[in-house]
Amino acid sequence: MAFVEQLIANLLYGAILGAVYGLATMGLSLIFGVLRIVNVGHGAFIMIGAFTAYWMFTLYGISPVLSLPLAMAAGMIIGVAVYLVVVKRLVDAPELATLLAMFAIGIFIEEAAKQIWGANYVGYSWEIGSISLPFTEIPYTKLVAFISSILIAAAVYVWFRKTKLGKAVRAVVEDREGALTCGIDVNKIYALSFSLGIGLTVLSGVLVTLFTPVGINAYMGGEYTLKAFVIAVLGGLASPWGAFYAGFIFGLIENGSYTLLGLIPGVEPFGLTRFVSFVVLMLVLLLKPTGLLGGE
Amino acid sequence: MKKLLVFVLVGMVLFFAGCAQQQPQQATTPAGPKEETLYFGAPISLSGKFAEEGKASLYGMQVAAKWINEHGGVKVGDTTYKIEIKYYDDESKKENVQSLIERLATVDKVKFILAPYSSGLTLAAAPIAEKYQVLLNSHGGASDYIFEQGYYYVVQTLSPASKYQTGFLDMVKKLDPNAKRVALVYEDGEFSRAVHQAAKEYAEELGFEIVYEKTYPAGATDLSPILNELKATNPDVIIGGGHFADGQLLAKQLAELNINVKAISILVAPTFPEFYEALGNKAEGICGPAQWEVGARYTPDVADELGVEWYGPTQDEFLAMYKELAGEDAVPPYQAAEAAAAVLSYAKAIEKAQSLDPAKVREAMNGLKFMCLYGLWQIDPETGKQVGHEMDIIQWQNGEKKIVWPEAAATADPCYPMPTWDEKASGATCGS
Amino acid sequence: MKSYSPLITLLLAYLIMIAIGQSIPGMWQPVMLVIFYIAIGQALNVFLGMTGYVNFGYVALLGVGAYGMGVALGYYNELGLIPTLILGFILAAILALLVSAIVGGIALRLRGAYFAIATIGVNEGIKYLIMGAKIWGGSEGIVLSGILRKSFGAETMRFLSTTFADAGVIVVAIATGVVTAYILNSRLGYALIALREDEEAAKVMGINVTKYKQIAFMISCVLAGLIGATAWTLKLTYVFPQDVFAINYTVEAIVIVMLGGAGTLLGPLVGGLIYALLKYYLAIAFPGLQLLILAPLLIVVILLFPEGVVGYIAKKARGTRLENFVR
Amino acid sequence: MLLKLEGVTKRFGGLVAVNSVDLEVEEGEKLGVVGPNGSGKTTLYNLISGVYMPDEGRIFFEGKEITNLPPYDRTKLGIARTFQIPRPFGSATVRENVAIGAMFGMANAGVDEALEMADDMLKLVGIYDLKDKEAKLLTPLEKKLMELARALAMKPKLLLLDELLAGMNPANINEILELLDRVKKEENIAVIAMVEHLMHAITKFAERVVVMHQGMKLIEGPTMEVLNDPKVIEVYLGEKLNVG
Repeated sequence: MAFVEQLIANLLYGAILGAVYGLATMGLSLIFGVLRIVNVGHGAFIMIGAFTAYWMFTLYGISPVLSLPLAMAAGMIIGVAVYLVVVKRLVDAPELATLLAMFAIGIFIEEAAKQIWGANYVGYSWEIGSISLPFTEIPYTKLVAFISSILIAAAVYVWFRKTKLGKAVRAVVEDREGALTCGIDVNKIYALSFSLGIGLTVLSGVLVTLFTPVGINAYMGGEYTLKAFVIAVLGGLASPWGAFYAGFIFGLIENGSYTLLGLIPGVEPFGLTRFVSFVVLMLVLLLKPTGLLGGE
Repeated sequence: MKKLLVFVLVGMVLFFAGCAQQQPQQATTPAGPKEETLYFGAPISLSGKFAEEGKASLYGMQVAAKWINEHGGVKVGDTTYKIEIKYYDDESKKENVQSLIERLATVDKVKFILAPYSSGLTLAAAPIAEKYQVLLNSHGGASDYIFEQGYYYVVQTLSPASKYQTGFLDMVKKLDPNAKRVALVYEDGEFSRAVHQAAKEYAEELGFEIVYEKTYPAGATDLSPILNELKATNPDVIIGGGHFADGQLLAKQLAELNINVKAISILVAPTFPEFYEALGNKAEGICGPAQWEVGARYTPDVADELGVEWYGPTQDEFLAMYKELAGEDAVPPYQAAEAAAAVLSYAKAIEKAQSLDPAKVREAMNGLKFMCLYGLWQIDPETGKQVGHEMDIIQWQNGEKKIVWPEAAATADPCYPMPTWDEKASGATCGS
Repeated sequence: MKSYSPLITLLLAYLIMIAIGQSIPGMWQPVMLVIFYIAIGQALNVFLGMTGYVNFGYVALLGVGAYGMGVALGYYNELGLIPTLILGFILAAILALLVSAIVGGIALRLRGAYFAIATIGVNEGIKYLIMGAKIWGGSEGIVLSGILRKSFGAETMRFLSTTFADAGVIVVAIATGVVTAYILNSRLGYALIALREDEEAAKVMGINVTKYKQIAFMISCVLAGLIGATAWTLKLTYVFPQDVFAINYTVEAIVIVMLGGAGTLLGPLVGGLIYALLKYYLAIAFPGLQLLILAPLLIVVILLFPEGVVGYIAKKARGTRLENFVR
Repeated sequence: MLLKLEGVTKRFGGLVAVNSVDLEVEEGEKLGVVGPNGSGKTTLYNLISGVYMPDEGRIFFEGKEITNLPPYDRTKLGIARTFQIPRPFGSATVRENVAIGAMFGMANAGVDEALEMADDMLKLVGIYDLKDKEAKLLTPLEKKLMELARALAMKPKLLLLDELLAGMNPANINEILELLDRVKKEENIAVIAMVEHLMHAITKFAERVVVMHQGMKLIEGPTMEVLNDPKVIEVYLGEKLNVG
């Protein structure tokens, strides 16, 4: 039955895409959780990751998988730099001031990227074959993106649970005041979390290109910023884990609802999937204001 | 410390304001008998979503202006005018376009404006151009409806949206009368919708059967839901696309999902070299409509044969001059050629009118017909819509963009049916 | 002692701008650009500035306002010119009211950043509803100049899209300022200040915070709807969904409010002037580089004046004679 | 009967912060609530003012049930409070802070009227000179006085003072006590004052005292009697009570 087959195909793709979305949101949630900063420039950092993968592949033939640690490192360095130059001075400023600063940083990165790399839409072809299923084909690159997302999320999880630093960061997320009184060097944790958050975000840019290896451009991040925000709220905003799971759910909703919406005559089902995501967001907020997977 | 920062800040602001004031204020006061400078104004998208197209069109304009100046300028009476392009960045935003058009019309006293890129921005510019009664020549606003609003001062140099995909359908019909099943997959935006609505009507006229039609939202990063569905309808040809990113994605995912058809035509994206760079030989055989393409056979000789006047640089001259501006490896996309043609059409019309009065020049445009490297230029006197120019269909063959339609302009035979994705995966190209 | 004297400063500023626009050639559209930016800042300020809540879905309200006017002019123009325009303003206001009532009802239960990020979906949601369900022309939008020309004649159409639209934007902008001044001097304003500073304490002081937040939210949204109706639909003569639901306007409005000083009457005026003029002249002097230059400038301003320029000046002016005119 | 609590209980997770407390306050009464840190006093205040809703039990004000009424509606009925750690509306001026109390409290005044009332109240508590200062710039003591003015401006029937006197020197304390006395006589406000220590002040102020211990009401009765009760002394770990 075509309908069911298509639904399954869409859900499979949705799950893969969802994992990438999830990872692309973890950095946002981490930064918010620790520093209470809304990174409106989020997409610009994803774009840096995407270009990293592109240049490494085109110039040196380096597989995007190997670009992952590189992007993470580059992201963390950028993160520390942004923290020291701007964010550090604004930690105690009103929430809006930091929001505005992140916006300006995002614009700056985008415009600088445009000057350096041009306004072209570029892409790369990493051909490693695909799996043929009866109802669809799944390229291995997308599976690599899927598995890497899960592994990286798991690695971050382990880091948080098992290492001393990770525990300290978690303590700050869960109870800021408490962590302060426990003698944790909050400034250090802030710097670390910010750079880790940016690192994860840049890294997720590489994964994004594994899923969508074309359309890489200085302004490509905006789309991901919007999605990451919605996913972050679904996941409870301050929780990187919640964000990862919510990404999954978001991917499933976005792709899965297409098949159902296709049954309505006279509409554009693909466009409406975006509306459905919004309705789901509103419903979740109505029923559980702390997010689908939020604590409290 | 704080004071110093404030000081620096104020200083910067003043500096920028000062820079802004240093812009040449006078432009055209035709009095002397000798040489004067004539400014054509242009709001150009150098940042924002149309930055890529904007840059190419700016180079195109500058090349055309340079050629005109090197070839005697524009003569009105006994005055010779050198053309210069006065441009500002509109950031691809409608409010900026309106301000900049006014600035061009009043501060810079520009009478001839090259419209901004895209239909939306051209539409935003139109009321202001009309208010100041300056000409607005559209080289990037394709949508037909712009010219159905009754603006007198707005004319079009590029072919309208309704003509984009029709040539491809003609070609398929000629090559393979048995290919009947057409699938449409395109971006849900006003431009691509206009293109594909016209294409759909035209396809039905030609006797094609529309087996699938769906749109996807701008910015989509995964088209698999649509393409899984499309695959089941088993089409012969696919037409679709919208802009750059989604066009690349469409081709990429057609390949990934192993959807084989005899021919594909995608809007906008395939005309850029990055398309092939991004997709590799998966791009082989993919077609796309182009307003113009390197290798287009518009030459002074062709003009002679048709009995129309030739004006402007030949293609070789154009390519050489474009390289000087844009860099050694730069190959002009069609946005450059259509912008150049718009500049040439102004120059031609001004000479014909022997006046710098926009109303008289607009009058002169009605009867104007000439050929340049971009092709024929002729407008419908009533609406200002371009009727002379014809679209080309390009196809990627063996790593090169070839013109395959119309036959008269073709630089290669169409590669039809295109190789399957599996064939391409094992290295097949068109013409190998 | 109510104080409306800062309003004098505001009106004076508008007068000067209009005078500059009318007397210096080429300055009218830039002045309109500045006024547009001031207006979107001013309307956002009613909510963001006074409650401290960031409405990321702000542009959606400008968008539905634009649609309200667009639908009236595009589909109901046989009513005659004046009734159609009136209908347009009413539709713009009602649509904005409706959206803000629903969104506010759901999202205003959330605090601070949670609210901000929750509202970011609003804009996308409405855009894709219109496009996906093909409402009001779907992605093809509503193109008005031809319709207006046919219904009301070329002269009227030109008048509508230039003089009338500009006057409309100015009137809405000034009205937004007056509303702000009124709110600042009313019980509503005091309630908003209290809840911005400390929501829990405000509740105990007898302030029904949810109610007042919702009121401020709806006022801000309706004003935004009217700006959309005039500055976009009337002035540009078209409504495209991708155009009117462009998120950058939300961010620009936030930038303007923050630059000038949140919660102050004159903040959006100063913020709008700085932002729009900087951008305009940078675009002229350094085409293509203006955003690259603007971004670090913004960061410097934020670092210097985290409370905004007017916030900073108002603080310095406290106790001096200037005090009454800066707020 | 102005205020009546019946078996009011509030839990946080596994912790019972207030355990089945009954309490009655007469109109115009001056009641002291005493108890060591963590004894549930502040939670009790939060339950009365509506910051928390009780898990069990009922609360009545002037005979009307207010158990589940939100705090702002309770304020309108005539309940006002100060906070242990003052919570001024930081960026507003002192005068505006107090005016907000007058506007939204039981007084329900218009803006002009509220600003006038604010001036009166500021004069009453003696910080009129500070009226144009941003509230966040005040000293802790000034903030407390401002909070008192803000609460009084609400024209309440019941005033809850949370550690108002803590950190003040004896001269200040006497001034405040006199002030409260005067206000009480003029306006017939019932005042519940909560203290952790400062038993000296409570003897001067309260006619009746309730002692809280581990979320429960340990004892209640006339001030001197209660404070000399062995149980109370035990609660304070043998701490010598500074009584009279």
